[in-house]
Formats: sequence, structure tokens, C-alpha cells
Amino acid sequence: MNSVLALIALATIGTAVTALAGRNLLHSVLLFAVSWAGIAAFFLWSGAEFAAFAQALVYIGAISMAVLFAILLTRHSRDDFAPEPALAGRAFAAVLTGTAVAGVLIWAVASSPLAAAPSPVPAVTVRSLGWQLMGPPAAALLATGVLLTVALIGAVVIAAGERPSKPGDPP
Amino acid sequence: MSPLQLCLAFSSVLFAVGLAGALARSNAILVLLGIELMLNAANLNFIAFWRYGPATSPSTGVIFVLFSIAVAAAEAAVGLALIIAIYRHQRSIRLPEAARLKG
Amino acid sequence: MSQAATTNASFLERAPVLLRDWLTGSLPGPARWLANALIAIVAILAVFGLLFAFLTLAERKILGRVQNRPGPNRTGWFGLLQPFADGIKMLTKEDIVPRSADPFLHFLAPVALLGFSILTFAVIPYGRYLAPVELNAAVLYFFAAGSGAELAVFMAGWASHNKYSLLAAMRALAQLISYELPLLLSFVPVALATGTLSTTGIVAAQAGWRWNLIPHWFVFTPWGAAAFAIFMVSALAESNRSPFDLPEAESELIAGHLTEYSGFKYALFFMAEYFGICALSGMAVTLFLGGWQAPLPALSFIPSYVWFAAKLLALLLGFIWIRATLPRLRIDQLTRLAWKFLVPLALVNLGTAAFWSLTLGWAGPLQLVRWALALGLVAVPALLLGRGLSAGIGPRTYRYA
Amino acid sequence: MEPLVAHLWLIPALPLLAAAIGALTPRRGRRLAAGAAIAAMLGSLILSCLALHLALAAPSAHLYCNFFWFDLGNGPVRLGWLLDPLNGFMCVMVSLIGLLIFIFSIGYMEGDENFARFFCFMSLFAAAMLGVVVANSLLLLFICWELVGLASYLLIGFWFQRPAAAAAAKKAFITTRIGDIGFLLGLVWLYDATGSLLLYDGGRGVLEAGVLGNLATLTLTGGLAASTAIGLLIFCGAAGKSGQFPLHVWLPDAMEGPTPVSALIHAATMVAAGVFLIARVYPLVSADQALAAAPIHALSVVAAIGSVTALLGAAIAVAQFDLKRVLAFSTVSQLGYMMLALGVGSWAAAIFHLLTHAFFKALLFLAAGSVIHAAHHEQDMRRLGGLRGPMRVTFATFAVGMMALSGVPFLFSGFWSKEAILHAASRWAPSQLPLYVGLAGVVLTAFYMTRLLCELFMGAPRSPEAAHAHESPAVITVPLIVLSVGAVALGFLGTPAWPWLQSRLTGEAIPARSLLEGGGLMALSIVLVATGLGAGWALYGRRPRASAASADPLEAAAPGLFAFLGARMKFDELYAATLGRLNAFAAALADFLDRWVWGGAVALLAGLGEFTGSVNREVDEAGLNTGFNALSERIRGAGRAYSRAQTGEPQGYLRTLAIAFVVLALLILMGAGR
Repeated sequence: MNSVLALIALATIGTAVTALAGRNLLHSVLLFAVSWAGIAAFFLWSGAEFAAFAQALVYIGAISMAVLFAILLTRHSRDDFAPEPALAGRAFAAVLTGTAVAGVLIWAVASSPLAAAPSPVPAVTVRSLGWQLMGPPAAALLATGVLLTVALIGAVVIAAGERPSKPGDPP
Repeated sequence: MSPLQLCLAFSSVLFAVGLAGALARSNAILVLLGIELMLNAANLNFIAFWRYGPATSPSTGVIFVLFSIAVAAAEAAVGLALIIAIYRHQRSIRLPEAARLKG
Repeated sequence: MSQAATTNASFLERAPVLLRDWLTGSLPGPARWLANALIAIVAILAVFGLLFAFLTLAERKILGRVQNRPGPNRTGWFGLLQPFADGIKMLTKEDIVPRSADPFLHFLAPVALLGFSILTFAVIPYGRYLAPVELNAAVLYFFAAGSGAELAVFMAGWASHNKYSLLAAMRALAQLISYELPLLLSFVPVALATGTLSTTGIVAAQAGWRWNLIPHWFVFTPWGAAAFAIFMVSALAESNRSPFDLPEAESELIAGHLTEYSGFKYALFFMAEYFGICALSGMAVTLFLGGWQAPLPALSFIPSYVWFAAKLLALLLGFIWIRATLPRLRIDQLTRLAWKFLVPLALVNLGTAAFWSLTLGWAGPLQLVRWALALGLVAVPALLLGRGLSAGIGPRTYRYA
Repeated sequence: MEPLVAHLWLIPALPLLAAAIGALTPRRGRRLAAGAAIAAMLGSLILSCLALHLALAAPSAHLYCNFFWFDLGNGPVRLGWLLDPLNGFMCVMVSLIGLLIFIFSIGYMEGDENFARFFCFMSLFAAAMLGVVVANSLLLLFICWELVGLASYLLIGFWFQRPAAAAAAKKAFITTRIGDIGFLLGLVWLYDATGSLLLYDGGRGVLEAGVLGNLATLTLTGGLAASTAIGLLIFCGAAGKSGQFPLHVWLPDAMEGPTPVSALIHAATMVAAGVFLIARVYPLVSADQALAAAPIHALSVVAAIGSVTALLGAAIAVAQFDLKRVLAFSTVSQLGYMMLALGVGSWAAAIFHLLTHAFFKALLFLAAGSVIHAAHHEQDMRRLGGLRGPMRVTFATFAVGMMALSGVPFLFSGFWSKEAILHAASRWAPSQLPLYVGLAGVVLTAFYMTRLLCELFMGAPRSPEAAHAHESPAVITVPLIVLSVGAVALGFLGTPAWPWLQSRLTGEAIPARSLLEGGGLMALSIVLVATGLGAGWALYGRRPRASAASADPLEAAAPGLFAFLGARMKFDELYAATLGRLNAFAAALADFLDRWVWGGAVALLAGLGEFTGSVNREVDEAGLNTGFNALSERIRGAGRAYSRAQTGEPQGYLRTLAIAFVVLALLILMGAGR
């Protein structure tokens, strides 16, 4: 049981690390897709089937696509993926911070008494999920819908670029 | 370590990796991806607690995750749009060069 | 006679399962599960591999007939062996990788594409007892697996260092993203009507006949018909088939993301494309055409998988026919069709479906009202949007000719 | 409970709605924006009148309606609406004057392209002020208070194309903010001490006997009562808003805004807010009167500040040439009077003066606005003059306002309210100083108002603009007439012979006194008014100024003093030299620390360099600039220094965030370990 988890974790983290350390932006994104898939696998492993597929659909299907688009739209030449200059110190600091955070978190997790007994998987079918969504968090659902719409429109507006403003109107 | 703690450790490491990436890289897209990764780590926690934590209503964690996935999607969309806008202004998406608001 | 028919049918019906159990019956539990899975996989691959082979042949023949030429007719009887000849040719051809290409991705792309398109076969119920994987969120899985294909296409376009390929990749991305939406939206009404995402459940929900004549398939409801149409159009686009085959538009982009591919990888792309078509058609059959349900009670003695195969083939022939008849769209027309026509229509359709399932109780004359309203809800927006869409696109006038 | 009380929130909500509408209307939607604003004000005026009626039915009762806002860890946070005669009167006053000013500004702003935006801001302003008035929770009051500040910022800087206006807006905002910090501290302290910010809450409110008793008895070092300290802190906020002595500098500069704004700020809303606040929390501020041991009483401070402000404002007003500035400084001094009245313990008199002053000061400002409008935005009284002929209505109404302000006996409201204040001052045990200051103020007020009147309307036009002036349209003059009626009539509500207003406000019956007892003081003040008027007429009326260039008689007499007053006693320069530099120093210090925390040694050196550089820049430039430029320049410098901490590099922020998180988590875990 735990070996599967370890496998998933290893794959996810490994791909993520390589992606974030890599030089080729495109490879990074594809690796990210893999690590997202790993997370989906984790969801599947812990029985959250719906969440897993949603994760795969949204991240691999949509977000990675959008990122790829962004990459294609924002590069001078194909070989624009040169590593950032003079960032060794920064990278070092970043890794230091990361390890510190990880250490603290893991320490906190390890030192806190958490339910040790593996409980049975809570049964959640799509239907029950739907009912639950329509229950208390219905308002949140609506809000999320609005949020997504607004985000869509906003993204379009921002990315579409601004029309030249007339000198007449005030700043 | 109990399975729950393993899951949490997993998510913490993932979070840290995302954080380190977001800090280390100067490419806006990679920073955004790092932040997405941090979000994912949070999702892992939701699921982990839903799976092993004290029993709440049977699908709370999943609902949480769904919401946060939706939010993440929105965030990614807007973030990428912003990156493109930045790129249009100064022909680069390196964050250090995008510090022109300072004054 | 009917008695005999049923027993007979039930045996035929169960034949594949019986065969499988006979093969793996002796194994212990986990191993048996594994073996069953393997058998299912192998069976699917074999069946659809052959289907793919003869589908290419059929396509070429039919295109030939449509264009008044015989089509392949040399190898074998009616050129029946043509696919195998092609296969050998492909296998023996040299596999060229451009020097400046990204070799790993260049290799990965076709494999990933094929892998994703095969993954989608897992959840389609091919017969009453022939559903390889029973998932609670099967349809979601289907779309999730399918969405990986976009990634592969992009990889291909990117990896082969070639501006046409890259343009094609961009186009492919735009197209796939735009059509993912109506595809999903056209499915939502079904989920609304059946209250489940599992394919078997959806098929089961379409069982039965009205007046022992008209089956309860969703395609025979107003919203179902609309959704089916939207689904098929989006499926065409999703699988880069004509008239939406811009990513590989020979005349503009040489062969799009396939430009730098040759030999077996090219064959893989082809296979993946056809698998994609098969999977989408299978899903369409499952969602709207009642899956393996027989169209008439009297015909239910024919085993379910036969019915499924028949419907599947019908849809595939439709694909080919469309390819033979319709010209290619321009990229702007393509996206406009998606965003300004299909998506709003699908949203309206959702409302229609809701109305439909709310008025289930209506009986007698109210039935007529219900039908009329639903039809209106489907037709009027379609007409309005269609007018808006085809505004400005008139019969072309050639001035200087 | 009365449904009206439960729906008291409608009074501020209506203008807020109007503001929203105005914000959403496009440029050309002038009609809609103005219509919405005026309709809303009318609505809240009607509601206010109903509310006042209800409140007067039971003057001594405090009708309130508290509601649950959200749950804070250690208990619910509750807000509420309050209705008693005090804020009943305030509501009516604010909405009535606001309404008139709105109508006026239709005419005044017609030429402006941002008409809709203007009405949006005005409605926001009125909404915020009404919110301050009806709030039953100091928290809610503070929120609306800040909204008032914001709206004033927006409105003073309404013509932000003018650098002067922008600077004035910034100055007003920051200066009042300084006071508000005190206010906020006071609130925090109060909440800490009492655990509630509700004013009246069935015995648990902070203005109710039980709580006050605890506050007054709970003493700090040196026998200082907690209520004293809290009261003084709250008074800081009041002083900031209503331009009391240390923080009065923003008020004259607020004249950069459009005239209706000045009228609204100086008459009805903003400056009134401070006085109203003190009157509102009067029980709290005066809680320490009981204990004689206290080294200092909050009210004494209020009185002192008030008297200083009263005298100072009047003195400066004498030597101003911009007619709006004269009015502004007269506002300062009148506010001083109100604070003085509060300080000497007669808040009823203060509110009485607040109401009357609201009317005649609004009248004066609008009349000034009408003059400015007619004279094509010429504001320098030396270049005006001779407007009596062409602008009869304006002249008449202005004269009424002027006489009301300078307290011409018996007929005008200003007289009665000022009398009330003076009598209160004369009855104040600790000291008679406020009384003398008040009397001195009376002379000066009469004097400079006469001067203003003569300069504006007497003699011959001294510039082409003045020569071409003509009477303003009805939309401008009608509000003037209404206001002048108010400015006259309102006084009779509070005459010693019939102290209706005071008794209604305080809720206990005040015996009517005949005019004769305490008549000596009245006579004295009448004499003083007469002297002021006479002197003014002698200096400016008899021989009107010949040309714009000719010197001012006073200037001729005592140039040094006159120049000193004209430069507003050099307060801005003083602040620039002291506070500004202090501020910049602190900013540089903070900047230095910031860089040192995570910038490393290089940043440290750089920070040192910048720090020294900025300091010596401060030293060079200090004193060079004059006027508020110096102050706002300092403040801008401070902002620049602060902003260096903001590198604009998100990852830097993220990093600090992460590090902070680690440290915090470590701390917590250590704590858990023990």
C-alpha cells in the first residue's frame, strides 16, 4: 500500500524537481504534465476518483495547453530557453528556503499526533458528490462559476492588449 | 509514520519544491508553475485528510479539491494573460526585469 | 420460437465472457484478475487494429468511388490486402529524424498520442457484458485521457524543428481547446438526464422502447438530437478530420505536424487518428445511440456487441462520407463556429434538457406541448445563431473571371 | 421596536446607492447621476425628518438597534444604529444642507466634464457623513469616518490636473490621517478595556454608566484615568477632522476643491464630524470630571485647544486675500468655538452653534461660489469688488450670512449660538481664559467679515472679470435664499428665553431665563461686535480700495504682523522643518532596516549611502520651499524612502514570506515542544 504511495510520490516529486531545475522551458512544462498526472494518480490511489480525473482534465488538458500557448507567444527565438544569467546565489537561497520550509513542515507533521489507524475509504459516488455540491457549498459553487467567467473574460481582455488611448481623456 | 503522515510529508515536500522553484527561477512562466505546484500540494492535503483524517461528511475533501482546482485554473488563466501582457510591454518575461512598477 | 431465440441469444450474448472464463478459470484470484485485464486489452487492440486496417482501405475505396476512380484494387481481391502491404512498407521505410529536432520528444509524440487514444477505449461498453473497466466517473475519464492527445500533437509539432509543424501545432492547440468545450457541454445533458457518469449506467438508462417501436435512445429526444449533432461536429474537429483538418492541411502546411515524420512513426500517427475516431464514435454511440441496445424489441435476439459494432461502423462511414464531401474551413471560421455557434447552442441545449427532465410527468396533450416547446428550444436558437454565423458568407462572386 | 430605528441604515444607504449609480454612469449620464444624487438626498432628508420626529418624542431615550456582524474568536462583533435628538438634528442638518449644495452644484459644475463623477463623490461624502451620524458602534463610526476622509480626498483633489489641488488633497488626507491614528488607538484601547465598541447596548455600551464608572476609576500612572487617555486619543481624531489647532493646516488648502465641496466640507459634513464625535462620546470624555485627583481632565485639553484654535483662526483670517481662504479660516475659528463649548462642558451649546454655523457657513460659501462663478473663477478679493450692483441676490444673502457669522444681535442665529457658548464659558469654574479668548474672537470675526464684505461688494470693479459679473441663475440663487432663511430663523430655537433646542438635545428641561440675567455679558459682546463692525467699516467700507494694486490699510499699518498672519503664522514651514524632517528620518530609518533584514551587506552599505544622502538632501531643501509644498514635498520624500523597501520583485516578497513562515512555525513548534 505504502510502496505505491512512495512510488507515486517519488515520480511526482522527481518530475517536479527536474522540471523546475531544467533549462528547456518546454521540457519543463511537459514534465510538469507528468507530475500533475502523478498527483492525479495519488488522488486515484486514495480513492478520490472524481477529483483525480478532474485534476487530469483541468491540468493536463487545459492548463498545460494554456502554458504551452503562453510559451509560444512569449519567446523571441526557439532557443530562448537559455538559463538565467547570474542566478547561482539566488538559486542557492531558494533551495535553502525550500529545504527550510520542507524541514519545518515535515517536523510539524512528524511531531503532531495524527490518526494512525488507516480508515476505510469514504465512499463517494459522483451522484452523492453532485448532491453535496448542491447542498451547503451551492453558493460557493455559484461564486466559483462567476469567478471562472470573470477570469476568462479578464484573461482575454488583458492578453488582448490595450487599444491606444486618446490624448484627450484624463489619465 | 502513519499513512496520513506519509501523505502529508509528501505534500510538504511537493510544496517546498514548488516554493524553491518559484523562488529560484526568473522566468515568469516557471514561477507560475511553481505556484501551481504549491496549490497542488495543498490539494494533496485536502485529499489526505479526507481519506485518513477524522470522519467528516463523506465528500468534503473532494469538494474542496474541486473548488481549489477551479480556482487554480482561473489563476493560471489570468496569470498567463498577465505574463503575455508583460511580454508585450518589455520584450521579456524575466521577472527581475518586470520590476518597473517600483518608484 | 421466441423462447429458443432468447436462449440462443443469451448464449451468443455471453459467448465472449464464457470464453474468457474458460481460459482463465483455473488461475488464482489476483493472477486471474490480471489475466482477464490482459485478455481485455489484447482483444481490444486486436479488434481495433484490424478495424483500423480495413478502415483505411474502406476510406480510400469510398473516396475513390466518390471521385470516380477505382481506388486501391491491385493487392489481393478488391485490394483487400492493401493495408497489410502499406503496413510492411511503413515498417521497412527509413525513419528520418531532422538534425535540429528534439529527438526525445520527436519519438515520444506519436507513442504518447497512440497511448492516450488507446486509453480511451477502456471505458466504452461494447456489449451487455463487455465493459472493460467499470468506473464511476467513466465519461470524465474518457475526456481526461482524450485531452492528453492535444499534448502529443503539440509535442510532435514542436519536436520536429520546422515552422510549418509549429504553425500546425498552434492551430491544433487552438482547435482542440476550442472544441473540447462543446464536446464536454454536449455530454452534460446526458449526465443531467441519467444522473450518472458511468457509461454502463448511461446505456442502461436508454433501455426500453416506446410503444415497442421507438427506442428510448437520447438521440430520439429533441435535446438529445441537438447534443448528438454538436458532439459529432466537435468529434470531427477533435480528431482533426476534414473539414477540420487544418493542422495537417496539405495545401497550406505541407502535412502540418506530420511533416517531419516518416515510416513507422507516421503510421503510428495514422493509427492514433483512427483510434481516436473510433473511440469518439464509440462514445457517441454509448451516449446517444443507446450503446449496445437493439433498435427494436424484435431484433434483440442479435447479440448486443453486434449492434454496437453496427452503430459504430455506421458512424465511421459517416465520418468518411463527410470527408469526401465537405471542403476545409478557414481557421477563423473554425474558431467562430466553435465559440459563436456550438458553445452557446450547447448551453441552450442544457437548458432544454433540464426542461425535459423537469416535465417528465407531463402526459396526454401536455406531451405534445412538451415536445413542441423542446423542439422550439432546440431549433430557434440554432436558426438564429446559424444566421448570425453565416452572415456575410454568401455565394462568392468572381469579378475578374 | 420602532421599524424606523431598525431601518435607520437607509439614511446613509440611499446616498451610497446614488454614489454607486453615479460611479456606473458614463460621462454623458450627467442627468442620471445628478438626479440620482438629489433624489437620494431628498429621500434621506425625509427619513431624517421622520427620525427626528421620533427622537423628539422621547428626548432622553436612546433608541438603538444592534445587529450581529461577524464572529470574532472571543465573541461576536456587533454594529448598530442609534437614534436620539443629537443625531436626529445632525441627520436633518446634513441631509438638508447636502441637498441644497447638490442643487447648487448643478449650476456650479455644469461646465465640468466630470459632472457625473463629481456627484458620485458628493453622494459618497454625504453617505459617509450620515453613516458617522447614525452609527451606534464606534467601529462603524470609524469606518464611515475613514470613508469621509477618503471622499474628502477625492473631492479636494477633484481637479487633480492642478498640482495645487492634488497636493492639497494629499495634505488633507495625510493630516487627518495623523489624527485618525490617535482615534484608532483610542478605539483599540477602549475595546481592550471594555470589550465592546457599541455606544448603547442595554447597559453594556461604552457610553453607559456601568462601563464608564469602571473606566474612570481604572487609573494609569500618575492618577491619570483611562477614560481621560482614551478621550484624548479620540479627541486627536476629532481635532484632525475638524481642523483644530495643531492639525488645522489642511483646512485652508482644502479650498482647492470646487466651491460646493468647500461648502460641504466646512459647513455640513467633514469638520462637523469632529465636533459631533466629541459630543457623541461626551459621557466618555467627561467621565473623569468626577475625580478631582486626576492631574488633567480631558475636557480641559479640549477647551484649551478650542480656544487657541478660535483665536488663531480669527487672527489669520484678517490677513487673507483669497475670499475662500478667509471663510476657511473663519471656519477654523468657529470650530474652535465649538470645541471650546464642548470643553467648558456645554455640548448642547456646541451642537447649537454647529447647526447654526452649518447654515450660515454653507450660505457664505455658496454665495462666495456664486461670486466666483459670476467672476469667472476670480477669487482674489483685491481684484473683485463693486458686485453689489449686478448681483443683488448674492449680495443680500451674503450679507445675511456675514451678519449671522459675526453675530449681529438678536436677529441672526450666529448671535444666539455664540451667546450660548460665551455664557457657558463664563460659567466654567477652572478658568475664565476661554471666555476672554471667545470675546476677542468676536471682535476679530466681526472685523474680518466686514472687511470681506466691503472688499467684495463695495466700491468699483477692479478687474474685467468683476466688471462683467452678472447674477447667477436660479438654480444657484434659490439655495442661497433658502439657506439665508435658515441662517436667520434657526437662532430662535435656542434663545435663553426659550431654550427648546438645548432642552431637547440634553433631554432635561432647561428653565427659560430672561434675557436680562447674564445680560452684562451679552451687552459686552454686542459692544464688541459693534466695535468689530465699526472698525471694519472704518478701514474698508468708507474708503473702498481704489485699485487691485493698492495696499491693504492694515498692511500699511503693521506690515510685519500682517505678513506673518498672511503666511498663516508660518505653520506649514514649522511643520516642514520639524515633523517633515522627522518623518523623512523615520522613513529612511525604516528603509535602512528593511534592506538590512534581507538585503545583505551590500544592500546595507547602499542603504547607508541613501540614508545619508536623503538626510543631507532634507537638510539642503528644508526651509527653501514655502507653504504646504514643503510639507507635501517632505511627505512625498518620505513615501519615496518608504517605497524603496518595495523592490517590485515578487520573488523577494515570496522569499520573505517563506522565511517569516519558517520562523513563525519554528516558534510555534518550540512552544509546542515545551
